[in-house]
Amino acid sequence: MPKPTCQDVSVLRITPHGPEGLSHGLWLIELENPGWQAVRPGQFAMLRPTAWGFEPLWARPFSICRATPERLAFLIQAVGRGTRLLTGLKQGDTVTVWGPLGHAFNTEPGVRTLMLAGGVGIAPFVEYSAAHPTPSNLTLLFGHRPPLSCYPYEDITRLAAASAFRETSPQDIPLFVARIEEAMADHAGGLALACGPTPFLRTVRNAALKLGVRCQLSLENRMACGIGACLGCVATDSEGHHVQSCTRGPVFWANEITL
Amino acid sequence: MPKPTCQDVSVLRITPHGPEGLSHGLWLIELENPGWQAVRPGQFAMLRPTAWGFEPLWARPFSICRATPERLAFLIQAVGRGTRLLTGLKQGDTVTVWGPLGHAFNTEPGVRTLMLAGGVGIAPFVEYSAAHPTPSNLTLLFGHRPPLSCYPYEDITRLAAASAFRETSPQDIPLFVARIEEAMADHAGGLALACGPTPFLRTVRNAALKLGVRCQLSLENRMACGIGACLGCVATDSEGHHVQSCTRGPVFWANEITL
Amino acid sequence: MDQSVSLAGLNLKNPVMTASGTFGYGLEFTPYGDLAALGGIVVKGLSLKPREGNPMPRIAETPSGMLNAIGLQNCGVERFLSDKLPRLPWKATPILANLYACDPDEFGELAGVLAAEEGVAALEVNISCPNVKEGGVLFGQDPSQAAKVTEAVKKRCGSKPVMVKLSPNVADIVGIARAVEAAGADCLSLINTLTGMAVDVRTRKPRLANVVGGLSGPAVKPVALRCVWQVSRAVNIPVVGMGGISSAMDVLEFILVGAHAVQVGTANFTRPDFAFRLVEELPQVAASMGVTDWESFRGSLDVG
Amino acid sequence: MDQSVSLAGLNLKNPVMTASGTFGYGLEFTPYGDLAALGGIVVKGLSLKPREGNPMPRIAETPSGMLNAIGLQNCGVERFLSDKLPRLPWKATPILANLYACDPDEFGELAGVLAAEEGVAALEVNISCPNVKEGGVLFGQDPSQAAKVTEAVKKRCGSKPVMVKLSPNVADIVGIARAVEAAGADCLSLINTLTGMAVDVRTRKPRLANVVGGLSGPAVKPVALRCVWQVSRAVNIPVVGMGGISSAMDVLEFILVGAHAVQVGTANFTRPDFAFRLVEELPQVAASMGVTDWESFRGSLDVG
Ligand SMILES: Cc1cc2nc3c(=O)[nH]c(=O)nc-3n(C[C@H](O)[C@H](O)[C@H](O)COP(=O)(O)OP(=O)(O)OC[C@H]3O[C@@H](n4cnc5c(N)ncnc54)[C@H](O)[C@@H]3O)c2cc1C
Ligand SMILES: Cc1cc2nc3c(=O)[nH]c(=O)nc-3n(C[C@H](O)[C@H](O)[C@H](O)COP(=O)(O)OP(=O)(O)OC[C@H]3O[C@@H](n4cnc5c(N)ncnc54)[C@H](O)[C@@H]3O)c2cc1C
Ligand SMILES: Cc1cc2nc3c(=O)[nH]c(=O)nc-3n(C[C@H](O)[C@H](O)[C@H](O)COP(=O)(O)O)c2cc1C
Ligand SMILES: Cc1cc2nc3c(=O)[nH]c(=O)nc-3n(C[C@H](O)[C@H](O)[C@H](O)COP(=O)(O)O)c2cc1C
Ligand code: FES
Ligand code: FES
Repeated sequence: MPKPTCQDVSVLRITPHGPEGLSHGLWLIELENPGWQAVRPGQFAMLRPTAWGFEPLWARPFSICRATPERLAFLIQAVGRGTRLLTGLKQGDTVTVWGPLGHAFNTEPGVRTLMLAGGVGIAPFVEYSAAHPTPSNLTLLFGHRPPLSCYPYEDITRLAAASAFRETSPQDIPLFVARIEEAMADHAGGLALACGPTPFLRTVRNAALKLGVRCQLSLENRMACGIGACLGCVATDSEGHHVQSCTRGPVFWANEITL
Repeated sequence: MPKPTCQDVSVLRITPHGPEGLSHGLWLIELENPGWQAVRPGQFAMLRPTAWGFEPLWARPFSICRATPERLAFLIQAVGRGTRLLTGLKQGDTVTVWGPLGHAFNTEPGVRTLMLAGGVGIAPFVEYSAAHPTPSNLTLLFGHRPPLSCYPYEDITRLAAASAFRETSPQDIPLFVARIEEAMADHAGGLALACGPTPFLRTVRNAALKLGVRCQLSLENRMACGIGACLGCVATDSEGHHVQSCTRGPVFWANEITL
Repeated sequence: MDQSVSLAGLNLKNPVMTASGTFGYGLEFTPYGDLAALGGIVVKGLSLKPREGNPMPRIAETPSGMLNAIGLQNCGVERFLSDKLPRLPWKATPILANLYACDPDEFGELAGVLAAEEGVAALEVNISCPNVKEGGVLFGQDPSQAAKVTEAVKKRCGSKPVMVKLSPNVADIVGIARAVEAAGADCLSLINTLTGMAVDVRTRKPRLANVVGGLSGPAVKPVALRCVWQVSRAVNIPVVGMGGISSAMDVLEFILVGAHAVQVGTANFTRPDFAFRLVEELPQVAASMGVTDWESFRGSLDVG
Repeated sequence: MDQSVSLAGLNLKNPVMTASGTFGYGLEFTPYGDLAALGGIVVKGLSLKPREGNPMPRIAETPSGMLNAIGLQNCGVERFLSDKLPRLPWKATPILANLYACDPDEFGELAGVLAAEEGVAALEVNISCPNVKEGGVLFGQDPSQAAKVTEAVKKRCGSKPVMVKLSPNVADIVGIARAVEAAGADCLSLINTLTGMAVDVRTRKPRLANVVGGLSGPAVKPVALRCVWQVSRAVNIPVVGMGGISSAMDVLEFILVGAHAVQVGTANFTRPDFAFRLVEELPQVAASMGVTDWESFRGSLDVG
């Protein structure tokens, strides 16, 4: 695995994702690629505008949505102070970025693979589908609240089978859970990969254990350093040990951690 | 005296002052006038970009350089963190501003009046000359280091007699002191007004006391509140009492304070 | 919802007071809002005789905070009573006098003078000022000294409630709080400033003439919340929380950990209408957080 | 100028070390710079047995700072010595072990194990951790307890220097410092974190599962500078300063008030190459401030 680096790079492009991205706070940020050669899908980077003095203090972690030799793209949802400041950046602004970090999703070319994404959790699957040698083995199930155009859904449907489920009210949740279980059942003997909010990951994990599907989850724990040093991001493994989700994850086998 | 107010207003225009303003960090910032009717020359305002979270914490005080019913203009020199952030504002940004604050310079229409300005200390004399009923009684002596075009010097020469002294090395200081004393001697029986850095004010004060010229000084003490509440800005009056320079000044009679 | 709070016999329109030393004598703020809209006003620390305070410089900005070493400059109790108090809306909103003295007897004497005034609603006893040589924070670091000062004030305060203001510069703030409660305090306020320092490498001098000063502002909020939480669980008298409050959400945080009311300090310097705006915003922010009454919300922190 | 510093028998290339708990076991940072370029590396607090630490959440951002309640999660001294230390460049730069234990005897035992290792240059004794139930900060708040721990460690440390790390959560840090000096400490480091708290009004829960945690980062720098200034004037052993250092100028501030060396903590989280960049920038910034040697600059604060 090539070494991660920490560098200051420029914002090449920053736009709301799709016509309704602005009102739903979903942005695509493209940065100069600081020379990262081998980004593996599911890995993430820590981003911190260089102009932030020390307030806020921490960088924020984001999945690498797309990596080309020239640029790194991130799909960012403005949910709090840090993401609001990040999505307010302008082209040409400088961002300190370190990565690529953490463990990636497994790529098993010959295996039918189900991608389960909740909201911005779709981000890593863009790179995953693009880098996969046999995308015909891939299926995406995407749960979302803002309109589909706010997400890079089409970047995936171009390559892989996909279906989307829009949640508009709490009553929709059991329906979505049923869809997840159905899709998982359909992938018995295959591989399931999930990225999204923790309640969603819990659902996926339960279904995977129940149905015996091999399954990886990408956790979204709060992080300060992103490199295993602060111990602020730990998950609990199946033996009750605390393991850093930044370095031992963010992608874990569903049966190896508790949620 | 009309009541001061505190309001959020827009930046109407922000530009370096003159062709060399950018490299010397001298800026003219024009804000919407929040309805201040009767600004008196020598008064100041506290400015704080509304987007500053609480870092930095304090607003910064600036002399009102020009006030029209539509706009307030400030001449700002970027010298530290706060002024660098302020001069980085863009048109349309919001600034919280309170004022007009403090005591103004005396305007004595029939009296020959000498304006002594050091550097950005020229700011209040722009409004002073413009508002003076008999500018023919006014004379400006201006000491500066950056080029003259970085300052609104011409706005004053249009109305009043003026001369400028550029300090390029420490050896120039005694020459400037001599010019100050000469000008003061020439205004015996008149009025002298000074605004600039503290060492400059000290020189002026000494000359005024020696020559017996009635003289007012505008102090530049560090301020947190600008309204007399924090007691962080005090000057020492001739009886040894601490008086707020924001409310009892910033303009003081030279013989009423120590420096 | 009803914003009012009753605090050791005082009726506050709302839980937001202004903190001593950050709101002058109140009058400085009249152009920027209606003083009578505030829950209460604590005026600048008063001493028996006028004090000139410390030499300059007295204030310095720090990351998300500030240091001050004003040294209790004040006009003295006499001039406060003759010149300032009559102009304050003391019939419409409680005016609290903040007391500073060099020994328990002097505290008692000062309390007697102030408590006798109709316009003074309550006394706040500052046993925690880090910026004066004599007494100051030392009273606030020793439980028995703190108790002595409290007793001296209680003896002379008539029917006026006595609020004692605690220092965070201690190993065990609960111990001090209990000592002061046992000595008869009606109410506690906390925190005063943390002792800190700033220096200028260029000049090799301290940024405050007094060398050390008191740290306040958002930077200290985590320490303040911890102190209020610890103390409010340990005593049976109400607690007024402060330290870094700079939004309506911050007010709710202090009430959530157990405060009856709060004081806003350093934030008043970020804009002079700060406290007035906060009072206006609070009902709506409280409602949006599902707060239906102060009583049930206060101290409802769920620690599992 | 010569950047090196001698500290209680250690030779540091430069005065910049990394602080315990903020630099992992050092190895996490190898991709981002040359560990051997640092003045020293203090590793995460070690205990005799591995510890899982506190439940999640363990960290929270605060204004210009952060709270942590990691609870001394660590791999235990054995695994540190077998897996981590051999991979660290201990011949090129001093590696300091940070010790945590529940009583003086256990501190002594741990000190014995660590001091026997060639790769451990010195011991830093953590008597000031606010995030564990047993012992922790309590040792650091009581002069006689602090002295006992120091003595226990000194008895077992062989020729290795012992640095004792002090808590700012006390009324009189000088008293603790003197007690620890008298008990034989070779050096002091300060400050550890201030006890603080953060809450979430929406969920009505603390932001840390442990409820309280330790405050660090630029917010606490004024408190740290004050402590270092007070302590370094009062003791005859060298002092290592820390608390909120986030620039080369901050390093100079700590040396100006009396520190021999410094540790960089929370700032390592703002970018993993932070400490390496700081070491690179320091000579030039020092020169621009007219510093010609550490010896004459140290403690040269002009307090008039
Ligand atoms: C490995 C990983 C990959 C991620 N990928 C993406 C992505 O591709 N796109 C995207 O929009 N978001 C992603 N997130 C979530 C993103 O990091 C958070 O939304 C962001 O940190 C929130 O910061 P804030 O200041 O806006 O929110 P606030 O809620 O104001 O932040 C408060 C604190 O909590 C932390 N925090 C809050 N929510 C989260 C969260 N869900 N995860 C981690 N830390 C949190 C922040 O660091 C901050 O310190 C990812 C998180 C992780 C761990
Ligand atoms: C009544 C008055 C009128 C002024 N008018 C003008 C003007 O028209 N144009 C202009 O460019 N400047 C003016 N100044 C000075 C201006 O306020 C300072 O240059 C500015 O506050 C520096 O802030 P900073 O953060 O950039 O500097 P820093 O040095 O980084 O600030 C550090 C701290 O010191 C304070 N400070 C530093 N220097 C001064 C100073 N000279 N005066 C007051 N506070 C200071 C700041 O508030 C800040 O908190 C005036 C000052 C006063 C008191
Ligand atoms: C400039 C200044 C002056 C102060 N003067 C006093 C005082 O006279 N008496 C007192 O009890 N507290 C005084 N304080 C402390 C405040 O009342 C308050 O306890 C402290 O600042 C913490 O609150 P904050 O962070 O909201 O400012 C002063 C604080 C500041 C910043
Ligand atoms: C996440 C975290 C973990 C820490 N763990 C330890 C520790 O194990 N032992 C210790 O002595 N100090 C520990 N500290 C305290 C730091 O070493 C340092 O004393 C403190 O953070 C102040 O410095 P700073 O403001 O530069 O971070 C920890 C601090 C943080 C932020
Ligand atoms: S984020 Fe610091 S250890 Fe994982
Ligand atoms: S600036 Fe606050 S009293 Fe003058």
